[in-house]
Amino acid sequence: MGSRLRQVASLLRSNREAALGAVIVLAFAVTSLVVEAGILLNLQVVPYSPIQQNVGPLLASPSLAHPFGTDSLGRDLFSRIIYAMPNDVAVGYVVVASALAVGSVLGSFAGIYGGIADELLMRFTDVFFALPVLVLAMVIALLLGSGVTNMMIVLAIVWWPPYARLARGEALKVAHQNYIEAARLSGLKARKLIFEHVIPNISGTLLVYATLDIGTVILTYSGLAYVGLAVRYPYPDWGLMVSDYNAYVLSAPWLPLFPGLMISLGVIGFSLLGDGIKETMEKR
Amino acid sequence: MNLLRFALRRLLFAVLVLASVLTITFVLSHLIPGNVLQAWLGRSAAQFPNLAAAYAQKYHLTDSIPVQYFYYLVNMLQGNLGISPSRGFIPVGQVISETLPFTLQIVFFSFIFSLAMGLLLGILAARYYRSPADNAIRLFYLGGYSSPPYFIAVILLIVFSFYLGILPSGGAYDVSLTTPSIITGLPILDSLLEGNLAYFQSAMVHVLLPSFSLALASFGIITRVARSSLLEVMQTDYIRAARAKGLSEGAVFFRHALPNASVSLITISSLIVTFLITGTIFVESVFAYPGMGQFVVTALAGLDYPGVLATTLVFAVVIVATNFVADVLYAYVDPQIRLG
Amino acid sequence: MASLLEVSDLTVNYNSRGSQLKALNSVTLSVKSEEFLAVVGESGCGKTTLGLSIIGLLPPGSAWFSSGSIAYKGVDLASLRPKEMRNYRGSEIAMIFQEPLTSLNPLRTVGFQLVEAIKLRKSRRHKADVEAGARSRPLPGRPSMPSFGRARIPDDVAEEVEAMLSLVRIADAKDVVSRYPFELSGGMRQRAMIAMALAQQPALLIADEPTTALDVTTQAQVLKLMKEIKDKLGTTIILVTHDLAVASQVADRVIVMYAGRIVEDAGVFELFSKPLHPYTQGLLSCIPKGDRKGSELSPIPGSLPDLRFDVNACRFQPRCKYAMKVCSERVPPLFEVDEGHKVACFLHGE
Amino acid sequence: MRGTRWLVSYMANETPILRTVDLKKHYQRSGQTRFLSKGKKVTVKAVDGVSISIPRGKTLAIVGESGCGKTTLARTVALLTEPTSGEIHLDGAMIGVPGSDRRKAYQRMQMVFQDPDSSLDPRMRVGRIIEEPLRGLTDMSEADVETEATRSLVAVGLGEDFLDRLPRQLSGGQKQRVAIARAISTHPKLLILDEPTSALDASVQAQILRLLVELQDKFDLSYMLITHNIAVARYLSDIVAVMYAGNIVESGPTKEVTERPRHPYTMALIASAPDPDPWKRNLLSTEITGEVPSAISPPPGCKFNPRCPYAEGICSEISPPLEEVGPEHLVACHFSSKTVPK
Repeated sequence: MGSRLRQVASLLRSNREAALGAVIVLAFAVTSLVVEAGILLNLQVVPYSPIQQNVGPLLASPSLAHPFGTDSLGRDLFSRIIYAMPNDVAVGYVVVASALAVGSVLGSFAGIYGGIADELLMRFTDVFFALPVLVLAMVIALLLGSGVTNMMIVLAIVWWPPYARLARGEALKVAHQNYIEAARLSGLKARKLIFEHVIPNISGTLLVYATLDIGTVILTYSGLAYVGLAVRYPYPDWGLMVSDYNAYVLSAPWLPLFPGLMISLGVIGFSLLGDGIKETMEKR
Repeated sequence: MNLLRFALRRLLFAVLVLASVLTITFVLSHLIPGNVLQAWLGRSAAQFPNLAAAYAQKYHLTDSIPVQYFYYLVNMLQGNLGISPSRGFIPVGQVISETLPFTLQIVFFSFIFSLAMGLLLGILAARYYRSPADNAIRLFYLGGYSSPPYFIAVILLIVFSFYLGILPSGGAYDVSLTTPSIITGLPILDSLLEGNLAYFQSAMVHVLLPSFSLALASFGIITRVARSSLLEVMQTDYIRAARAKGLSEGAVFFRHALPNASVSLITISSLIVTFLITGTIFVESVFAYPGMGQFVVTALAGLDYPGVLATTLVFAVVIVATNFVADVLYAYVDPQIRLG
Repeated sequence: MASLLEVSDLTVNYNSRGSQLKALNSVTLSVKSEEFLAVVGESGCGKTTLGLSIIGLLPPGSAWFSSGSIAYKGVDLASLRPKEMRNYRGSEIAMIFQEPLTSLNPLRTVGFQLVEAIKLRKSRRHKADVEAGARSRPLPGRPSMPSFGRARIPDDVAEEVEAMLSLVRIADAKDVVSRYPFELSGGMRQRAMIAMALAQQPALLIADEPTTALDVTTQAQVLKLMKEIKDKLGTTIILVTHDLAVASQVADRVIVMYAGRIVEDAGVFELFSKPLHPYTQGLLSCIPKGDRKGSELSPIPGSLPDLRFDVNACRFQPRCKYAMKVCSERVPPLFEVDEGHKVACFLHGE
Repeated sequence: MRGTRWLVSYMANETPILRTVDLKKHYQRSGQTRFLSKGKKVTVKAVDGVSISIPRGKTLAIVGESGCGKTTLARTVALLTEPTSGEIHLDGAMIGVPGSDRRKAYQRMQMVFQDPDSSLDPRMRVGRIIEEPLRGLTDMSEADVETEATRSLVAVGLGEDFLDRLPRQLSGGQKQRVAIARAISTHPKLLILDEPTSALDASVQAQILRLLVELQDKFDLSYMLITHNIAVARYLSDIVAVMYAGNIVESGPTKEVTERPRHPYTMALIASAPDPDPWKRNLLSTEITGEVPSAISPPPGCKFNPRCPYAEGICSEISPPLEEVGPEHLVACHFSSKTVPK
């Protein structure tokens, strides 16, 4: 693992875009942790309570006191945006991690062993790709009910198939390598073969995809939030804020702009970082 | 004919996928908390006992699951998609036939914009690889596909509608105009066929912002794929061999590189359509465009299960149809599939 | 015979994974008209770079000429602008590559790709005629661009297409032109590639490992074909190969390369009867002849050097059993020991 | 009778290390692997009834061009793919049948692959790579595993300092040495060598060939060598079997077959192999046409008949059986009488 960390460090030094991405990703992660810790310890880490009304004038434009302005109920937009950050970040990481775990194991087994299991997985994912993920998530969300945790579950349910597809393809490439045959000749059992040779060798590609994909999860989650499936009032959420503040597009354009901007910023961070890693990997 | 056989096989596959989708929606409708009737009619089941009874009979809701499944399929295939509580208990099929044409209009125009913009910028970025132009294009598309479509819609709304005031802020046409009669079902096309130019102009102006929002959110994927597959193709042996013939760079690019790179663009195009059709959910609500996307949002808010399930089905049909077209196109372009 | 190509003191730098290396290091050679020259060496010796340098197809950005010249019929190709170089490519100098499958565009029929080359020659000739003030002939049609699908060969070039294909001994020309590369066997593909290379009647053909991807029986056919073409059309051929045995079969003269430099340059009979460079001798003794009892192999010890580190010494010296003190102090120049036999080794000069 | 006759009928008292009886490997391939591709399923007869036998301590070379089925034969013998029919006897015991212990078979038989780059897991250190079969196939203690691995590494001419290297830090020849070290770490009796030198440079190829000879003498190994290179087969093998389109068309003692080939294909193959001899220029005088037929739709009768200068009517009707034309020398040709060397 040490060598991997060193690789990442040298990448960040040589690729300015990737470094910028890493800074954004890190800043989001740290802020989220601080906010989460604040909630757990009952400390207020943001300037104002995100739900307290009339902390400033109504619909005030950005100022020193309220860097992102205030909304129609006089709530501080900056505090609301920071307070909402952990939702998006956590959903991104959790959903991608679960998809990565499920997809890489299923995909590797299917790719290496073929047969009926492979056929089933392929047909299942075929059908799956014909369904719009977001709409499917919405339908399942209707069943589970709204809430951030539920959205995590919903997205985790629909998110793994592309990972399984990718892992299968990569595993097939690995399967044609002679070291897999050599491992069979060494008496390795299926499970060991996959965990010792296949998954370590496809992990690079999958991790790059996952890094890029965290952004996509955040985008999709914000979509679910936008239609009101994620967070209950009065707690803030970026997607929900854009949707709620749409009404003030004319009178207070900063209201929908800032939360939207935060979503973009987060996604850009993961894209830059993922692209950077991908580029260095392909150079090899 | 190999291509024909291939197309038929893909068609059969498309039908099977749709059958699976139907099954999934059926299963989901049974997973909805409470009894099935409640699921289909929402909280209003108790309010309108007559309706509930008629509904239960039509869908055989008191029979065994396989029987229910059979009648569910029969009803769906006949276009009986249920009744929409969020739209005052009118049949969902009617809602969809009113809203789908508007959604398709947005999807069509945003696809054209997205493809044109994506291809053009992708080709430019590949030809001027690692130049300032390439970097600028990359920054542009990165911003585009990292932003939620509704956010882009809000920005466009602020700029073009409120700030510049050159495009309308919402709706699909000027309501004071006479609507065209139904020929193809698509208002823009119908008005053009009918010669109702006033309506045509108004509808075009209204469709611009929503479809452009979606195009901005999606063209990046095309640019990215076009750029990378062009760069990849330019590295191949056959490009080197074409250069060795003495072909000019332009001939190498347009005669050999571009056609080969377009193969991967076909696959990505069908993905774009999926993205666009789900994207309408967001931009239609921003622009109050009376399409299916907006209906989904109200249906979700009103716990209108039949509405949501039926729109899922319709979305799936559109996506499966696009995938089918893309598959056949792909096979047509790649001789190995066409003839193999 | 006049000299067609004079490469002198050519050095090509390569950028590979962040470090620079000299893929070619002051290479000097001359090729006579109608000569069949073989350039032999192991992987990384620079033989492919040499071929790509002559035709001006070094990968842009990662490889560049750092010194020297490539005089073709008196014109220095190394100093030409890309646009000027294009006039030589195909019409004067042609090249075929190792992998015939990947060197053919998979989406185009063989016919399309062959017609493309033939039409290119016609349009060039037309341009030359116009420039020379000749009464203008009718302009040849633009290369036809049948989108996708089996190409139909335009009538005005049909005869030529057939002639080219029969030249490379493809009997069923009508059938082959409408085929896609994936539908042909390896040998047919390489024949088609050769036909395309010869379509513009080049004076020089560079063949980069043209038979390495082929089976031995097919290799024999393709090598025979190349020899035939040289004899029939008088095309000068530079054959790049890793296989000394292949070189011995067809070449008039052989150049042996090691680590970016030429180590020996001699007529084929001279080289095989009297190899002078220890590396050439080593390579010859690496070829298994007969069984192990009768003729034990004597492999060259050690492995290929790392070109990223430039040294002022004979590159082969660490593996050489005759190594002397001077070998690690200076780079041996090419000594002409006999007429037409040059060797870069201090055993044979100074 | 075809299929039941072994290449070399051995002294009856010694069981050969490997024997196959009428081994077949056919596989189904469809033009497309996409959904519902019931259309054209074709049977590829990659190995179509091969009986071979390798005496202990000897080398059998299987020679042929790409697509002749030689690699499939090797993979079938190594139990990496299921045979369609036929028997494989390793060291007197039948393997590849239900009830036979794969682990035991692999203790006796290991394989070296063609491409050294893909033979070694890029993420594993050399030590771990060589130890893998020791851990998987034997019940040695951890300490013994390490000693054995080191011994094996030294035996292929690499020092202990290589144990901690990663494959990407090795040259092609060194990688192949590590692959050989892995194969011999458990003291197998038979090594299957699938084109062990064809991806290597000439100077390295010679080193590896020397190493293989050395190891064979030292450990009393038997080799099954798969190669397209007649010169390599001639150097390394005692017996040679020439494969064409899934069948063995000629076999016998290497010297006999390479010097007095009797099958027209063997003759063509040997004539096409370039000699490093500009005075002979054997290549330019050979008259071989056509290419190896597709394994999907081979011509009827003798599969070589469309390319054969001796072919007559019967050749496209009846597939010739392997017949003895000299001591231990078998040829499958209707007209082997015409090919007697003058």
